[in-house]
Amino acid sequence: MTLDVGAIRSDFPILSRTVRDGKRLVYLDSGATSHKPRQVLDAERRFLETSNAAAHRGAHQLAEEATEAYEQARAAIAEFVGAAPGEIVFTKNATEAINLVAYSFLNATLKAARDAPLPPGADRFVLAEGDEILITEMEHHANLVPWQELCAKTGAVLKWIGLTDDGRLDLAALDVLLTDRTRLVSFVHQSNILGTINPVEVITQRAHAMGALVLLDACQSVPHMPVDVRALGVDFMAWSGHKMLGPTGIGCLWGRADLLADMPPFISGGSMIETVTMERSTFADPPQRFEAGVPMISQAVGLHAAADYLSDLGMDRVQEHEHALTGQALAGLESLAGVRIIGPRDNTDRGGAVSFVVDGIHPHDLGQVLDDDGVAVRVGHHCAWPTCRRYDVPATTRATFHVYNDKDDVDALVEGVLRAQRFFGVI
Amino acid sequence: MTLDVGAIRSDFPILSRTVRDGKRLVYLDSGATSHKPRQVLDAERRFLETSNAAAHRGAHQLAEEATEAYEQARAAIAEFVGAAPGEIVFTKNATEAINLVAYSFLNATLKAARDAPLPPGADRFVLAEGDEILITEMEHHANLVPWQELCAKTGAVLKWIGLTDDGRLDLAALDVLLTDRTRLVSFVHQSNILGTINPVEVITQRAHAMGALVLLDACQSVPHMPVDVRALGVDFMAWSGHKMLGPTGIGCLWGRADLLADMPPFISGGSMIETVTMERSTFADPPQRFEAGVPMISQAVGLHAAADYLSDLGMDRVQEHEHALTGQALAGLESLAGVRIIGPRDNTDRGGAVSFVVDGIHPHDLGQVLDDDGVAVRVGHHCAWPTCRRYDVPATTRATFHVYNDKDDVDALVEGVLRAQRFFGVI
Amino acid sequence: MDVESMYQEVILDHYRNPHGRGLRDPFDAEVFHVNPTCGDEITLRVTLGDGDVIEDVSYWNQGCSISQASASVLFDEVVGKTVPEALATLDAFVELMHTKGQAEPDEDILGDLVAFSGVAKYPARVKCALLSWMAMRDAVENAQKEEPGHE
Amino acid sequence: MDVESMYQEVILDHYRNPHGRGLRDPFDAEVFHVNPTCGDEITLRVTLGDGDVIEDVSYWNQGCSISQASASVLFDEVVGKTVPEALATLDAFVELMHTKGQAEPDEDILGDLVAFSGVAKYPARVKCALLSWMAMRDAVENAQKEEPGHE
Ligand SMILES: Cc1ncc(COP(=O)(O)O)c(C=O)c1O
Ligand SMILES: Cc1ncc(COP(=O)(O)O)c(C=O)c1O
Repeated sequence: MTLDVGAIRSDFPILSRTVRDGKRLVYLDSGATSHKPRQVLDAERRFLETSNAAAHRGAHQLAEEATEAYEQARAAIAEFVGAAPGEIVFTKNATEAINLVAYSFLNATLKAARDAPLPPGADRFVLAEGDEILITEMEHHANLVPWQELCAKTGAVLKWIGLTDDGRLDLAALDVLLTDRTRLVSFVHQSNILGTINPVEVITQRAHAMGALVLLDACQSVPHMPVDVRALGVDFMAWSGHKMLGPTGIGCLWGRADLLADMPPFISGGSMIETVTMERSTFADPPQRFEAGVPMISQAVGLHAAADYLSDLGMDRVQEHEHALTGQALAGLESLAGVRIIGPRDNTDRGGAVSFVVDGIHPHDLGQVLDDDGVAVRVGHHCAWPTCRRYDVPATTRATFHVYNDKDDVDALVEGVLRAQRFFGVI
Repeated sequence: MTLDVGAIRSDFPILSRTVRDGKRLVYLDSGATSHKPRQVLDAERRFLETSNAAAHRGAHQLAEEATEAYEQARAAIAEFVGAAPGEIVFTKNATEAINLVAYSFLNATLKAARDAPLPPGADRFVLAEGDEILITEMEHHANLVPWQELCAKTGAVLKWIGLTDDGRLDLAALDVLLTDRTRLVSFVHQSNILGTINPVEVITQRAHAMGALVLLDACQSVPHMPVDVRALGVDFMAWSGHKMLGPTGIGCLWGRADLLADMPPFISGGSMIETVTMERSTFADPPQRFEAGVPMISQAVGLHAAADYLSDLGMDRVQEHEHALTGQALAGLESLAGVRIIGPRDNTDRGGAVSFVVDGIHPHDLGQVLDDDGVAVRVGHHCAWPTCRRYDVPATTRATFHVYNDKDDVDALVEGVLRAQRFFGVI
Repeated sequence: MDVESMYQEVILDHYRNPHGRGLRDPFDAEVFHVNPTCGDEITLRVTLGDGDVIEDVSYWNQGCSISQASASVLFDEVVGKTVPEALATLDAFVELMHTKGQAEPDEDILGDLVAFSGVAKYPARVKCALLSWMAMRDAVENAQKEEPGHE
Repeated sequence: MDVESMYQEVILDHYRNPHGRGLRDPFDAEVFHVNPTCGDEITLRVTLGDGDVIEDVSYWNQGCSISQASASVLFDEVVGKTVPEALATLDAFVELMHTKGQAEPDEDILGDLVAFSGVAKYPARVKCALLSWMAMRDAVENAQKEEPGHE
């Protein structure tokens, strides 16, 4: 059974608008952010028009309803990735989720040094000078800069797994890179620039064998394929709502319950406390401990609807659909002279982020001509600048897909590239 | 000219629902979160149905439109508080905004200790053991716990201004409390529990005279009265969108441009960088430096509409309106036997947060009976637990107002309290 | 009105005249529990006797009528019972609280706790009703840990 | 199509055959500027002569046709001018870029820069066009600071 893209498209009001003087919108930038179906917009609006109130902060009927809607959203998101509700922390985006883990290490380290109160098992997060964090050369800045910052503040050392010429992790080096000083291995599930899907289980097993924790950046996997945290075996997972047909302003951190329990707070304030005096405070259990302040309530409701929408389609069918589009895009682009794929050319263990460069045309100029055709792609370094450097390109042009894309969209991309080549006189 | 509350109420769809078996909804919990007018819901939806894309991340038409909408929102919010657009940082809520400043101190301190790169003037944020942070005893946990945490990690010392019996800051002690070790004075503009409006200019001048920076928690002032950051003279100001008729999931930090420029990053990741290599990164100028990851785009658009809505009403008229309701509530409640106001009884330099206790009825029980009448108030410590302790009450019942409240709402409150007194047999 | 079905006379009686209130010595374990959203708090002590019998529960608490009354009923229901019996009552009470007022409460197990079935309709108040019971469970666990003979 | 009005022949010519490209010695100040969203970058040097005349601008850059062409035009437009004249051209260019293609550009001041008026319609590209110009301003300021004689 394949997706009924026509029916799906009619759920997305924005797809019926035109761009650049009446051109059909060919949106191939879902890797940056996805569009939201009517079902998500309606759920959020319905909530705001009937049950809006501050969740976890009142005893009146609206507050009860808001709290219930918020917690039902948490339960639905948990189920979507095979987790328990109490293991899901809502953040503003995936970036905050990754920073939350990085700051848990920082705060545990600083508090331990001053004998400040910490949860019983917080030593798992206490870093010593020379401890190591291992990432990869295909990380989004969101899974690179927070670790650079952590290292700059603690004396920990950042290491990374390099890449092969065909866009895969160079796992041959893993034995050397993973040491008994490695405290955390953090890596991307599906690269947002190369499209590579990394072998999570293999890396996780080896990391665990060395006593390291594992954080998975699932920004580009959760929206596009079935993901089950227990099956993957990782310790933490971060992703965003806005790439999975949900609202902006909400992201998720999943963490194993015992680990979350051992982490000191990150952002502190209201509703993450247990008791407060002017002299000192104690903290609530997870997930509340990590959700200071009035949370993203209506956004959680919207995200719940997005998860339902995707579940109704079936994540395996979503994956199949995007796999087919990816194959079509790879073949179509490679059929053009002067076009080079950056990332795996082979449509196995890869998802639908198709990056490429065209001889003689800078990605910005290519993107401009495509945009003129109504084809919206992303150009630049895609927040993975070191990955561009690794492949010796200043930037790439990237097409990404979602459930509302169809064959015509891919055809429009390939034709647009050809037109740009003619326009700039490079063929 | 007074507000046309009837017309205003028709803009808020939720107000026409009923609660608890058909009771008219009397929503007196805007201090926790406000409702959102149709104009806000429509603006956000219109954006999502026409221009949704990742702001600051693309060159195609939707990305251009999204970026423009997002930056127009920033400009509108800046204008709403008399600031320059580049001085407004969007956060997920006020709590994050305050934490951002606290973590600037922490990160500057840690980086300075390790000679890591910092902006030129970052020493303004470097703390030494024994440096002092001064707050007050009427702070919301959001403006208390982050400073406790900062002190626990740096060896700085937290001090606070006490309260007088009538719910005001005890400024007599200020001369002793402000020392040449005071690095920051952080206090609330209008207390969310007492209603007190603090003398910002007085405290700020004295703080500045001692070389301390000033952060104002404006969560309960920006939504309810005209606020101009230049006139107030403070250095930072934090507030939330969801209390000013805007969406949840968005808050604001205003900071003086020169200060923001000197602050190291807090949350790090994409789109807050200048250059990134695996070895090290440099950072963008403010406000981008503090907005890592895909931001709260549609929420910013909604907040823009909320600011416009309030501006159209006129913030001085909003203040006048709420002042009148506050007077009515104070008089009505005090006319009942056994009711005691916690906070200023006098309707000057106070806003519309009216907290009270009723002899013989625990606030929870009172709230329950009020809720049964359709009157939604907040009960508990209102995230200002030390303030409750100061007044020797375990909790209070609190009514708060907004533009959609009218005299009937206040009458319903007073009648509800009377009914509760009868129900529990305390009068 | 609905609120009347919540504030049963039994509850108000226990609230006005709580049973067993006050902290007593000696005790095997003491715990402090708090409801962070509203500030209700309880300090609770248990004394275990032979055969895992709960000899005494003493407590000092502060809070609304529901949390106060529930502690008073707790005293009546668990003192003299064995730990497993007390925990069975707790389980039944937790279940009652999570049915949103739909279930038919079993008076044999619940005793005066059946009066709390109206509370189940108000999720925000469920924590008030359970506060002392969670404290009791915690205290009993601690007491058993500290005295290996009881395990 | 609209994009054709953006990619004027003048721009494509400068792009294909950039004027003055390459880093030359000696120089008074060197700066490195980057467009963080796309990675376009430029290293730019200025040499000032007597009377605040810009004697040379040399540069090495990487980026799209717009940023490359604009650097080439910069070389043509500012070398030989005084600093105030160059900055006046910069101001006029910035203004042109912020009119979203509505304004009537002044060819006397702008020279080949008029060809960029189509770029103003695309806000995301404006930074590309201005990259080298902002670098030039920065470099000139540094050069003047370092050589007090020029102030
Ligand atoms: C005075 C005050 N400060 C801070 C906050 C925290 O705001 P938020 O929960 O939106 O972060 C609130 C509201 O909850 C408040 O009333
Ligand atoms: C792989 C990856 N990691 C992290 C992020 C950051 O997500 P967000 O910007 O929503 O925080 C993204 C998307 O931008 C991504 O694609």
